[in-house]
Amino acid sequence: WDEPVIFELSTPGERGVLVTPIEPGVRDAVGDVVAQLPAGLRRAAPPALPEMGQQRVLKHYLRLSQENLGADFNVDIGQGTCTMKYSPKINDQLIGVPQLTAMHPLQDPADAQGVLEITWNLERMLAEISGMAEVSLHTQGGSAAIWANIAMIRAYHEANGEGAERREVITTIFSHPSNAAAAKAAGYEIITIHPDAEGYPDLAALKAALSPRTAAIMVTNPEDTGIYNPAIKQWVDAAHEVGALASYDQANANGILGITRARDAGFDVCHFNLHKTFSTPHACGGPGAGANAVSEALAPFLPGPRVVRDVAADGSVCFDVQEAGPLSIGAVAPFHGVVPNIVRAYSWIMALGAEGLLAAAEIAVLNNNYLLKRVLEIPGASAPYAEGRRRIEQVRYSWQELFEDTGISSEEIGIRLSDFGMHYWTSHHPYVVPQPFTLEPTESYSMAEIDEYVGALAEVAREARETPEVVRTAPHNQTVHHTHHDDLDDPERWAITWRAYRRKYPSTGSGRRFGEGASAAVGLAESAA
Amino acid sequence: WDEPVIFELSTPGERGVLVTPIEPGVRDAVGDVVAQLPAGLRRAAPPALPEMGQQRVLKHYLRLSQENLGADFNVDIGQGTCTMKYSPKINDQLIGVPQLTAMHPLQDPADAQGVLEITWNLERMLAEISGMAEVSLHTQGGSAAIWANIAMIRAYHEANGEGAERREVITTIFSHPSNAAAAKAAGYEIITIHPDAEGYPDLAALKAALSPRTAAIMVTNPEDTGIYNPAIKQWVDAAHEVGALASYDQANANGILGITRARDAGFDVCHFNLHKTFSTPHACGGPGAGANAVSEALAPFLPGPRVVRDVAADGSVCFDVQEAGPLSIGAVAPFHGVVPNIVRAYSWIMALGAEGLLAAAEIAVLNNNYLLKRVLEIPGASAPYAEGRRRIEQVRYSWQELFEDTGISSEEIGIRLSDFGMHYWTSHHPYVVPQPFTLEPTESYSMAEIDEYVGALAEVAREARETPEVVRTAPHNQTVHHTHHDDLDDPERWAITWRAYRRKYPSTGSGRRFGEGASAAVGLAESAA
Amino acid sequence: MTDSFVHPYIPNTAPATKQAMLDAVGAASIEEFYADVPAELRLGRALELPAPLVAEQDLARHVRGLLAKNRSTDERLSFLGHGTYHHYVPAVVDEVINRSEFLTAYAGEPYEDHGRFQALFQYQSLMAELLAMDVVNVPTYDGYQATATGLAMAGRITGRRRVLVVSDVLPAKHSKVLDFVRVHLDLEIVPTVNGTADVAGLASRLGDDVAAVWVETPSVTGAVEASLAAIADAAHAVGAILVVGTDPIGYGVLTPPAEQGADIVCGDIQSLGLHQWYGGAHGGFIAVADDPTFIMEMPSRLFGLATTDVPGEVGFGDVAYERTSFALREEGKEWVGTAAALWGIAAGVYLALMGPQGMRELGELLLARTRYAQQRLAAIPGVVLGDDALHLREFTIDVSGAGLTAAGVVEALRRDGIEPGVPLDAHTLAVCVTELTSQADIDRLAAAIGALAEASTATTTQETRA
Amino acid sequence: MTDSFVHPYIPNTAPATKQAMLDAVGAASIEEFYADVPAELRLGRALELPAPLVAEQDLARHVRGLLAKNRSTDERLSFLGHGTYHHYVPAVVDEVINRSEFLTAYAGEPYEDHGRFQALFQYQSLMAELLAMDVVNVPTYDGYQATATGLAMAGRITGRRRVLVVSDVLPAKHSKVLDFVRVHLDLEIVPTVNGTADVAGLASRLGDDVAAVWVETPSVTGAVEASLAAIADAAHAVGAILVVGTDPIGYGVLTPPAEQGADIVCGDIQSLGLHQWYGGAHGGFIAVADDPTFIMEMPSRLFGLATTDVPGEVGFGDVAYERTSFALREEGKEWVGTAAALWGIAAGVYLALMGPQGMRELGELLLARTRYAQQRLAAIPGVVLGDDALHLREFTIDVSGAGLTAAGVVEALRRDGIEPGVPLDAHTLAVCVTELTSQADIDRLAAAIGALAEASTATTTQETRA
Repeated sequence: WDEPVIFELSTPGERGVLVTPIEPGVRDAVGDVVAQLPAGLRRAAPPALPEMGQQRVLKHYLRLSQENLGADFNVDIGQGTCTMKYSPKINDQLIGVPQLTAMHPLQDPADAQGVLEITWNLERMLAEISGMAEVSLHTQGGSAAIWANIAMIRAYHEANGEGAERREVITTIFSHPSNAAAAKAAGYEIITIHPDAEGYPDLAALKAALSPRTAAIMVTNPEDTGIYNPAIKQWVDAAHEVGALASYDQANANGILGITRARDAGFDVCHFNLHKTFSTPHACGGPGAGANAVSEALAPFLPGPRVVRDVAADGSVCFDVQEAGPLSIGAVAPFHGVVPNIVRAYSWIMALGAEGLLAAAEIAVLNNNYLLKRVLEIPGASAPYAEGRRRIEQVRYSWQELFEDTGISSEEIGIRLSDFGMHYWTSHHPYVVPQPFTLEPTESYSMAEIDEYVGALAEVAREARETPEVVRTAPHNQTVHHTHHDDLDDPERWAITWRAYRRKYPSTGSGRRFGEGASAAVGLAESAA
Repeated sequence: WDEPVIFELSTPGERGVLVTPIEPGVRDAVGDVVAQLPAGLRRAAPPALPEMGQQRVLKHYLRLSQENLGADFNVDIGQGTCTMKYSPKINDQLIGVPQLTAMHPLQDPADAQGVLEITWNLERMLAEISGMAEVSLHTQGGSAAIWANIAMIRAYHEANGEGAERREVITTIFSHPSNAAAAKAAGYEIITIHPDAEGYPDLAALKAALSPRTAAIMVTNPEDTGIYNPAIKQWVDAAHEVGALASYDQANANGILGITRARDAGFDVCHFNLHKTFSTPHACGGPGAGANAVSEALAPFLPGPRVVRDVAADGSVCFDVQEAGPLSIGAVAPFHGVVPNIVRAYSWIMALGAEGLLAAAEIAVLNNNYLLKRVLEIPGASAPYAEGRRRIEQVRYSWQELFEDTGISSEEIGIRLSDFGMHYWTSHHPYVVPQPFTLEPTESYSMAEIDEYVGALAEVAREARETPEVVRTAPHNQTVHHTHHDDLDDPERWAITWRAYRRKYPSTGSGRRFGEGASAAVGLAESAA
Repeated sequence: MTDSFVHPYIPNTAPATKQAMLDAVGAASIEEFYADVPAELRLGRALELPAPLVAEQDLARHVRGLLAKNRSTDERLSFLGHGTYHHYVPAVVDEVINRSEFLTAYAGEPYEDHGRFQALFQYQSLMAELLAMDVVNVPTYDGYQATATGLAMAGRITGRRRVLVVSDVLPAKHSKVLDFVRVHLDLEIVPTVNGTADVAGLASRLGDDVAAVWVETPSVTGAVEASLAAIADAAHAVGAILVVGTDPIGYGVLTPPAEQGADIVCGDIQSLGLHQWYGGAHGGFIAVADDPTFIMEMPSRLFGLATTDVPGEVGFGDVAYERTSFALREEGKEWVGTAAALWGIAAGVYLALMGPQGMRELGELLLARTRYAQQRLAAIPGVVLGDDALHLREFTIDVSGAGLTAAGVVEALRRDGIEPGVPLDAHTLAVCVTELTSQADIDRLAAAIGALAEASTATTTQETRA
Repeated sequence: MTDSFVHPYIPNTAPATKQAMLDAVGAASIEEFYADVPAELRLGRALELPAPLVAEQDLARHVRGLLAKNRSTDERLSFLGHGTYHHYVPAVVDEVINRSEFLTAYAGEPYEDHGRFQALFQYQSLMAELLAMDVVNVPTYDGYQATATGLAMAGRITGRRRVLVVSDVLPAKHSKVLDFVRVHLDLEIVPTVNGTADVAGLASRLGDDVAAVWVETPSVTGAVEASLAAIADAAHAVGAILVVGTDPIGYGVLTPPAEQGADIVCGDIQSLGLHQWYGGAHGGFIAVADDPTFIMEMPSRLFGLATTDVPGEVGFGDVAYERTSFALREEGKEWVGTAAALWGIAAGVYLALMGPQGMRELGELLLARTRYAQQRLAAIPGVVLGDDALHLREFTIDVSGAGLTAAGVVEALRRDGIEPGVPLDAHTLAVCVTELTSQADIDRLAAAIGALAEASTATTTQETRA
């Protein structure tokens, strides 16, 4: 499809959906409420939203959807660290009912027993999976959960009178950048530890960095390299020795479910992403859902409100909502968190059980090591660090050798890969691993699919050597062509909304072809996805 | 996508969905029921269904869906006579609830008051729309409704003792072929009337054909040409004069809703397609739904069971199910018809009301006459018959002139049109109109969309003159290429199932490339829709 | 319509557009387009319909309010079958058939509608594996139609009129079949013995004027025909065609009719991934061998594989299109039209998800649950099973020995939220169990009927004493 | 896992595949891959979790059974707002966001994810029209976070610490904002007068150390701030930034804050096409002018238009990516991560369906219904409105004059299936009406509270007499 920007589809007078009329009885009672508005409060000109019939709105967005590559469509193992696993359709079907969509969070808890029970049960299941004492499901994403981690740590130190001294947070370069960023937002100085030569987290460097000024260490494990820190308990112990807390970014715990637990390594707080390890869909970038799990000592600092389970004298069980206590960091989000994803994650765990979670972890790791072997067979690809050792659930690879041979960058290879119906991402900046790409097959893809993906990767690598121009000028089979990034970094040229675009580019000549009559008719000729 | 046939995706041992286990208590009580089966009844080898994980099944069918051009995606005005109108999403949403999907038809009617009330209401609304006395919603498609029409006519004549003499049914060549075919299946001889020189149904020819042997006339009006028979009442009167009944194929009544009614022209029986005029989706070719509307005289012959409305002495209303009466043709289908579509059609009418139905008809006709004007501007296109006159809701056009100029057939143009994200169909055989194509814009498409469609049509016509090879070798932008029909008409070569294909083409060489390893990786390169 | 009427479903009700289009075609008003409709046929008034609910929220509230009056089998414990069955529908099935691309498509060419052709070809192929036959049609309306057509095909192939019906058939199905074929065929009933075919009785009525023998398995009572091979031999001996009406749900464990000699196998696919829909979601299949004699008598579309301009690529298309009424009008075989394609796609997705192992386990589960329910109900004093046949999913009980009527049991149990089954006659109740009927559900039914029987017996005893 | 464990979600649990992969990598068992996990950290036992429901039908029954314990606002008459609102969600919105392509996508490039980039750019653009501002972010988590970030931006831009809070703020939102900004900013409350800002009081506290003035409109009580222009002038006079937290639902008829001088406008999009979801579906927007000073302080992603290699074609991409924590870790602005993109797409579809006319009509309807509800409730003897401000959707009543408590009203009306509102203090009840609250619904509420008041007064009178 060559679908215009929606504003170009407007036709005056068309309607997409009608609003229920004001009842005569209401109108008689209140009069013309718009006319009664004070002049300053009455909008002068209507908002310039498009005017479109219902089917045209639908068609527009359905066509856009077909121009998007969902995880349900490709072998989505290229978004490493993101844990793109199968989000079961039954879970979407189960939540799409008025008993959930039409619930208001301040209804009588007696009318909300189902959703409260599910929330409470999921908290308990995640407590068992993490080994922690208490769990909160309030946050809407992994980074928000990281924020809650550091907010609780901050509150803990303040409650102990150490808030002023403990001003530093230590993390590692292969931990998710939000650990550094959220701690910074909470007012901390950040110390970043780089790995040793083998790619393992450097315990000596940590010990050198720790001090009474340390509020916490905040680390991922396995790190984005897929390397598990075998000295993780020593890390935690070292932090504890200086009075710091240890926070574990378990956004992606997919490789170690049922294998090892945060609390068993001594961590005080950790979080999971329900949209990674626990299968809720990534939704184009949210809503996800975070789960914060904490030790007994940190439990009073959890955000509120909390779901509690009451057992009456007669043994009957009922669930209730309790406001946050005095030590709580308070609200971190409206009400109880991303309820649709809470129910999805609960359903996913219930479909698998203990043996299923273990199977998910083990197969994810098997898939990853199988993929590692296959990728390393491609000339020009490498997996820096920990040579010859197994990885857990993902690997950060490098095209450095291919780049040196051909000048084709990892980013260019990724773009060309999209022409094969696959994709990958490189990694977070900075590119500590040169020309990086990060793959994580999870447990959801079959051996045949992994082979298919590696086949496409090998083909692009071959092209990079034999027909580099094909790679360099990619994409060739997408709805849109190579896009110029310089437009996006220049305040004079960027256009963040259609409104700004029309203002900055008043002539139709510059950079647009929309509205050229039959242009949309080229349709399928450029269709993708 | 280059998606294999599903059997090629099988991996031994994978499971798509699990079956609930037999309870130990049941197993203890009954033993091994499979082992207990008599040898002749115990299946020897399991069916060779594919073995696939759930996500792979899903991905396969989602990809296939993207290779299909739904009415929601294109300007679907090319399937003339099919009334491709917008099927509102709210109606799909309303029906997808257990209160409908999980209802069993033999439940206590007291537990089915909602669905019975909707059914009864829709019958009454269609009675008003047709002017008829009674309506049945049993049939699952338009042709099935035509069958019910002729079955009632047959029963009527038999009840009057005229079954043996009345052995002929008269139709017109521009009435839907199922009228001829169903009457033939009911045992009648078919007489087909061709139009006069102007394309209008030939009343003189009808009168010549009518006789005491005539059981019924079965006609469409407006016909597939979009021409309304102004003498329709004379046709009906002439039929009645010889004791025949008049059956009106109103599968597509879209242009005359609220304008004129079947009973007002004297018809004894008519049918609507809920999936045409009343907006239920076409579902790749069903389920649709038919509505049979009849006069008082034919009401006893309607199929059963019937939904009846009882008013109690206290004024309370309740709906009940009543078995077919003695004159009824009996069951034509299980239970009460295509319930999801009954509720959809009811919702559609309720969203529009009398004024909305009239608007649908009027705009459909406006759109059609606008389209007619625009198409006739394309060199090589014509609209045979009734020159200079307005049409109702569709037109059968001809590329005869273009064909004479270029040798490019209507079928070839239609195939090339698919490369533009549009399509059309030619018409039913025989091609009375040479090089036909049939367009029906309905009320659902905007002026801009109609212009877009005509633009694509004009572009292909231009190609036919300037670059005919491009048209002749189309499609160029589909997931599949020009397909060879001779394979499909030769019993030695045809393969109607994968099972038959494997038997007839045991070597993988002939006509297949599936299973070539990375072939599926070409993916987007050939993606369409 | 009035000029102020603008509706989301009808974009060109926007007044400016409407006027622009009228101007473009040189019409003063829409009225002009209706010049051919005689004045005396014009309605001349508004249709009398309920006031519309043009705001979607009002429509939604109205329809939801009506549907809220229903009490579904999620809220009632249902043992109802009798043609429509309560099987589990995996979520992926609904996801696929609710895809807008499939739901709203109709009749495109094999190019832009490649997905539809492939999905339906796969449906044919998956059913073919389950049925062990090489040819399956794109679905017709339902099992009634499929069987009617199957018998009509037999009549056309043999040129004979007599059809011997050797099983107990669902009455509504019999009604449909009879009305459909009666011009061409005569149905003769050969009464069953102990639930299944009377093979000896059949033999005595067979002759070279018999077009077909019609077996239903499972029958209306759920009885599985055990003598199919013998029936096939007898039919074939006189040149008759064996038409088997069936529900494919059991063929993960049961021998498919084709392997026992059936020539035409037909039935309904509702059990394979379709919800109950108040009986409103049926599709019919007709399966035959890869034999032109049979295939050329099929009215439905048949999608087949074909080569394309690209060597090695597989395309799809209509097999032997010239059979159809689309091509030949009344000279085609019966007719073809919009029927049940989407339900066919659903059944295909269902079979792909279930796989061989799933269909096997399901078949076993149904046999086990059926047997268990038979045992539990037959253990109630005065309640006896209707016959000794092997049953799949459905079976009958006779409650007369407990002093009960079938209607009475239904009426009483409905008060407890149980639909115990379908009365077939005064004392016979047809009970249905599926994978959604748990052991506990069956126990609950048995307890409820047991209590009724006990109460009835007590009353009777008391009356006898009095 | 055991070898017999095969699960539909995990294809390579198929034993033969698992073995083939182990062989390919030369591992004796999966255990090898965990060599780096020290033995003392190994769990060494199965997790203690409930027995799984591996058959989808069993899972579905279980979860549906739990959810059936809920009684939704379809079954209860709800006047609850207070942060989560009950608006009508058109079916097309759900259709679009439930498309598998959108639901399951994540973070592809602007090529293969062109649709996502365009849909979110359009969301930004549609919101921009409604808000009359040139820049809107890809949604952050919710209105709480949006406002917290908006204030933090003001702090970073001005380098000052003081924030003057001149409206009544939802307590939970205040809690979140406070904890988020307290390291960098000090919140000072300027008490409201008669429901809205005390402009004079604000003026007396403004100074050149003020980073921002924070207005909420509508406030927690639903009061629309009438003095926004004056507040803007006062703030700007001292170099402070005006941050307005708002719900965009009313801007079809109400003047958007930007046109009254607001610098940063932020809030929640739940009202625009998202169901209530028990409070679990929120998204936050932050809108600013096209000014790098503001834009470079935004943490969220911003999608913009860009040219491509094809002249005339428009592509999409990240604007000023180097702001973000993805690029700069702790040197980025706050952080960016998975937030609420799909809800943004939903809000975009909603606004496209509503159009200017729909948003206008909706705004008018909400004003009218709010006013009507105020009239009806204030007509009850002893019940008075909380203030005289203009209200949109929410307002408060004081029930003390009728001898009632807010909690008492809630408790009593819940027994009739009515949720009358949210108690803000002992005697104040916040009542919310939307387009889904009909006149009849409001009348029902008024009658119920009226009856309570009457009973209470009667009791009091009686007690007084006694």
